[in-house]
Amino acid sequence: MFEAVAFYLFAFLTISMFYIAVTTSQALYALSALAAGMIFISAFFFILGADFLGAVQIVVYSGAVMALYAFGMMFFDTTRDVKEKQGNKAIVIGLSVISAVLVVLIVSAPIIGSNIEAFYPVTEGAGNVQEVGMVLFTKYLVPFEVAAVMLLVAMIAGIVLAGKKMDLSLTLMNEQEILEMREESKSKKVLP
Amino acid sequence: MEIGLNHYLVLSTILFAIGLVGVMRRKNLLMLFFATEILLNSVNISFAAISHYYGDLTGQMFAFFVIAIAASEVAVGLGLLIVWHKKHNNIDLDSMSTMRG
Amino acid sequence: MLDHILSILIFFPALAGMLGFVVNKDSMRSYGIAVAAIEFFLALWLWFAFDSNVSGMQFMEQIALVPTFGINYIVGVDGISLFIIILAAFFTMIGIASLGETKDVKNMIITLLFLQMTMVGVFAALDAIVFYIFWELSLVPMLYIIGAWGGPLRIYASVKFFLYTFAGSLVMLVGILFMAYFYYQATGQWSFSILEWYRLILPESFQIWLFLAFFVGFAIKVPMFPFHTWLPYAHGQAPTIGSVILAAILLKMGTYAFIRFSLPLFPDASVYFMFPIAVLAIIMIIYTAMVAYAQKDIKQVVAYSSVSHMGVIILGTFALNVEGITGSVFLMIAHGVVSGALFFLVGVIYDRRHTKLMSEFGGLASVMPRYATIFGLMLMASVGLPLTINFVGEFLSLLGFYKQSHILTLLAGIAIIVGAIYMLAAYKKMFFGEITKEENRNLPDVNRRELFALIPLAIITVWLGIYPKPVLGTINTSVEGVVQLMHEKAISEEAKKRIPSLDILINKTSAKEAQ
Amino acid sequence: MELFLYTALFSPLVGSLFAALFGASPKSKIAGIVPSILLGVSFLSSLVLLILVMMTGHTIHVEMMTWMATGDLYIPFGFVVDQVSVTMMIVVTLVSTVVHVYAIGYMDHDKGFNRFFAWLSAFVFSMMVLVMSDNFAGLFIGWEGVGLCSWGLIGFWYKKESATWAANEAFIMNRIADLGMLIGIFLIYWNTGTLQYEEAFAAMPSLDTAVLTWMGIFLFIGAMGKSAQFPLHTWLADAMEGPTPVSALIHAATMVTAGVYLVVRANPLYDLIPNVGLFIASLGAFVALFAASMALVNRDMKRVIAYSTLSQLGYMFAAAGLGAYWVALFHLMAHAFFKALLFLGAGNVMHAMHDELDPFKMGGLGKVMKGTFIMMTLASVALAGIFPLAGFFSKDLILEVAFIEHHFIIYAVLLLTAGLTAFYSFRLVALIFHGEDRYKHFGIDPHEAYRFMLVAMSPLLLLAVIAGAFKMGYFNMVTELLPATEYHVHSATTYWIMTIGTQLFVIAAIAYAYKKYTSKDIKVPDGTSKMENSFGYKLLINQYYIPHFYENYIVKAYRELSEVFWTKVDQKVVDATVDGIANIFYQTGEKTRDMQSGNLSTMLKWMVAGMVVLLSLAVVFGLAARHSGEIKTFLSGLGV
Repeated sequence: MFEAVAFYLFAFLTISMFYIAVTTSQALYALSALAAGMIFISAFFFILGADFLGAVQIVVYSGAVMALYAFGMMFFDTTRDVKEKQGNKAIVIGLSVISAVLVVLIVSAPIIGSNIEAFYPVTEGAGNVQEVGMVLFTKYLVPFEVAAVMLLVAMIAGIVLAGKKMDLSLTLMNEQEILEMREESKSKKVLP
Repeated sequence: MEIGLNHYLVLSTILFAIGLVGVMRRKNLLMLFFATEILLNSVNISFAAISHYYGDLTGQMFAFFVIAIAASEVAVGLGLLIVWHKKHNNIDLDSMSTMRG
Repeated sequence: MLDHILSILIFFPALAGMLGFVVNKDSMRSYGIAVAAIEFFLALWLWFAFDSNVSGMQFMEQIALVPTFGINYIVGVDGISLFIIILAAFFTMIGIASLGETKDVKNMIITLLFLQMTMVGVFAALDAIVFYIFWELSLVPMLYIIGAWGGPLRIYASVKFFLYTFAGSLVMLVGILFMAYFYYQATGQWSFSILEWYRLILPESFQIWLFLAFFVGFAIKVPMFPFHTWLPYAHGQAPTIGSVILAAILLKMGTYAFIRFSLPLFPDASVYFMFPIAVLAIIMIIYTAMVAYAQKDIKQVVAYSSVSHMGVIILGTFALNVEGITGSVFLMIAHGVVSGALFFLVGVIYDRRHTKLMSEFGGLASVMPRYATIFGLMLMASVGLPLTINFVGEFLSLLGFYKQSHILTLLAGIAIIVGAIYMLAAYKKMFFGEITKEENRNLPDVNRRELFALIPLAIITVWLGIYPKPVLGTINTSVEGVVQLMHEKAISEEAKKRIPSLDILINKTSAKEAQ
Repeated sequence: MELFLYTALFSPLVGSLFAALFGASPKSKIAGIVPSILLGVSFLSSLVLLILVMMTGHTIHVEMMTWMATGDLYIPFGFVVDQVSVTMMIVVTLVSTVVHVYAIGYMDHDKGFNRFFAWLSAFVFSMMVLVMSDNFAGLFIGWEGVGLCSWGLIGFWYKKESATWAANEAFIMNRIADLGMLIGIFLIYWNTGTLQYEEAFAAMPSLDTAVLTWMGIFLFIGAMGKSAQFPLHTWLADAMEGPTPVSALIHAATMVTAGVYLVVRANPLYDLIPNVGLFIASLGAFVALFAASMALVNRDMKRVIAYSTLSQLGYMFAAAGLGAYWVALFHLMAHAFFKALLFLGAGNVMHAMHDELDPFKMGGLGKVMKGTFIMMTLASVALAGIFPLAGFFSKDLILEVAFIEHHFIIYAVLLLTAGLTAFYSFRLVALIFHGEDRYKHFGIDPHEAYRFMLVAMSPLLLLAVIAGAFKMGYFNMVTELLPATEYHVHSATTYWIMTIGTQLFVIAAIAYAYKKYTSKDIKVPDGTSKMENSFGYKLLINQYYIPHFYENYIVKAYRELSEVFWTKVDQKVVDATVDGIANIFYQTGEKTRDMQSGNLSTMLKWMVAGMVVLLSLAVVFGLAARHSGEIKTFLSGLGV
């Protein structure tokens, strides 16, 4: 009973948060809604007994990713409304609904129809974190390491990409210099 | 009322659809990234659910990797976004049409 | 050297062509002639060394390319391919030698030498993949020749030529792959060797589908009605040398491939499709002959006539008996010589007047008597007069098919009537009557360079018409092998009946049943 | 003996090649003289062979070399000199020698003198191949060869539109027939396994009658073309566009008789199928009358003689069809002599009249051209079949054959034709040589031909007169090969009544012709007289409207159909389909180009759309795989 109540509650919360995230025209609202949605999702993980995953979800998403977004947004002018030209809403929603229905069909059909054997069954008497650790560092060791390298690469890439001209400090420049730089960068806009 | 796998799958699908709507509807690149996160998360839910209902940890493993990928994607993507913004002073999708065939 | 003569024949022109890039522009012409002449004499040597009493392949070479999939570089000649190879070498030689004032002679000669590689390669290849590679490669130099040296519509014509034939050969490629797959299913080994494939007996339903796949590729190349429309454009726009090689050699690839692939691999399907193809061939003969009659451009007349004659070749091939197939192989050579010569002749007048419209000529017989004489000879050969090279082939082809169907042969025989109609009408328009145009009054007769190409062709036309034995005998030996093989492989009663047994001893290989 | 055979065969070829060497150079007498001499040599060799065959009764058979050999087919260049072929050889070489010598004079002023002799000798060579070959393929070589030379010679004056047109017409008409011949040859090969005469004929009696009938019909179609039998007859009259020696040699004496020769040669075949023989005879009789009727009114001297040739060919076929092969061959021989003579005489007249052909514009030439006058008159008498000239022995014999074989309709037709023949022959003679000198109105000053031309013609004259004397010798010779049926009317009374009656009938026709056409009232017809407006006259002068019909309903139809095939079918249907298919791809590319707007948002939408498609496919195939059994039963229920 508790499970059902929790499920429906968090389902409602997640859906509404995400709905706000994709519909609002305020970037900050979207960001906040997304962050909230992420945390609500972790609730499902807890319900499902994947405690470790839930923790990671909160840490990575709400902590790291959202922080990253927040920092990123500082580069942009987030105070103004996001103006978007809207195309045909019917197509957008129609396509989404159809694909959702199809996914449900596909995903539900064979799983119910056929018997899936557990490759890495949950070990009796061990906590979730332990189990995860065991599988992750035995069977999935190589992918794990690769993922680590990937994260490293991504980090460096992010720094390199975003960090150009980091040594320039607008606060240390006077107005004149800032204007010149703007002019310069405008004239450099050579992309066709 | 018992909550079964199908409930989670349906939820995941609804979230996925919302994500898709965002992907198609949003013209702001940042918002697009948000929508992508929603897509990834919806999948994560189903992974976790399947993992739970079948007593198999593979689903959770996958969810971990998805999170890892999402994180690196955000890092690189945001970097690119900043570069773009520096150059063009906007991050509007409609302004990017160099791939016109 | 004789052990590798085929590889030398294939790759020597290409290597020489590559060297040609560093040859000085002014000496390119003599360089080209020298290379082509060496190639031609090598080809003659091949003939000399060829044992005409052996029906199988000779001068075989084998180098493994992709052993896991059974793809090997295998080449070899038999009586069927031998003469086409010689003809290819011959035409390249006289083509380069008689090359008129052309822009960019150097590139033209290099292109021709590459083309020669692909032509010899197609006729010598005994591995389906190698065959396919050469087959496709041959399109490229021709595309270049038409596209770079052609007439005003050359881009359209060359693209049409390329895409059309290419589309057909892709279907053929699918057929080749399936054939290899069936071979794998039957024997557990991959092989693309045609000779290995010969030993495979396929069920009739498989044969029919594979036959169709190969047929599309070959029929477009031939070109058979209704796939023929690329040809008039290609001929109409191509420079003289392009038309000559196209008509003389490239079209033969299709008919040759019918004999090399379709007949021995799919004897039952060949019998199954014999009558539909014969009907197509007859439509091709009569219809294109009539279209040729309606043409105003002499080159188009020759182009359509060449399609019409290809119909007879197809008919002879699908006679499925020794007389017919021998006749059709001989007619391939004959058609090569005659239509090649006719295109040369058209080129002669085009060089002088820069028009190909027949209405621009008239009364040329008195201005250019030698030209008129050679044209007349080739005209008569084209019409199929006895004692010219074409007659032997046409006679045997029709004779062969008569065994299969009387009525269809009667219809196909209309070829000799309609052929005479358009050819004589064209000749009359060009050569007879009073001279109507002032420009024609002082046209110079054929010069020495042109005679260099035309005289040998005229001699061959008459020589092989009177004494075809040296060629016919060699072809006959190999064709007997093919027919015997077909008879032994045939499954259905109908096919056994249609394909005669020759009771000759060929090295019988135990045929393996497919599942 | 082979030496003589090869000499007879190849010396015309040598002559032709010799003349061809001078082909492009200006006229030189030597290009005419050498081929003539070589033909003389050929004639002498043939004569030696004739004597040999006659004396010893042996035939000479040589095989020069293989021509085609493949599968079971074996065709050599083989030549045979037997009683039949030697007769033909004599006729061919004799007439052509005469014509060659004559042509040296006739073509004297022509620019294409050398070319003419090259063609003419080539023709003789082809004709020799035709008659000497020992197999059907060799016959076909000659058959086509004479067709080619005939094309070259009819269109000899290639600047004349009508000449080249006639040449092409002749060639194409012959080709139509050659197709029949070719099919006949195929039939023979596939049924007897050989093309050699002897073996093929030996194998024939064991074959099915239906097959034999088809063989006979197809071979005869070939013969019909070459011998210009109805309905392929129109080319012969048009072929008169060629130089007159050509008409004499090719279109009277030799080539057109090749059809008769074929039927005679294939006598073992035609003996087995009397029905086809009867058809041949009936057609021959019909053509005899049909052609003679057209000759009655024609106003072109050479055409009249051409129709007369046609008519006589009809006689020959009538005889051959009734099984009297030797009679046909004999008439062929006699006809060759007097008809060639007639043509050469006509050539003299043409020269004298500056190529004027209308006999109504001549008249009274007998005074100026005595030699020609005598020759043509005698030739006409021979043609009419008056005793004791050649025509009497050969032509009346055919009438008797028809009578004895109880084909009275054929007999009656042939008898009527005999009268018509006499009438039109002498109409011509009367118009040309008698009556008023109408040519004076046209300012022409006629003159007799060169003397050597007349001398050259004299052997023909001699033979036209005395050929009948050889009848028994000839009979004894050829019946070693041909069926030796003697044709004698059983009762002497009937015989005499018939013979004398025929003679009287013919003489009456001659007299009528003379009476009608020597009168002083003869004027050049101008289309106003009553007769000229009568239906019958119009029908005849327009050759029963057959050329008209061919031109309008076959030639034009063919041309228009060709045009339609090209502009409509080939360009609008076949090629347009191909281009259409290419265009589908092209247009698809053009249209879908908009998809690649470069707008990421749009592309994302397309991505989702593609995903939907793929997902639906996954669903469909998933369902199909699960329910494959039921689908199969459903489909088989539909009959797929």
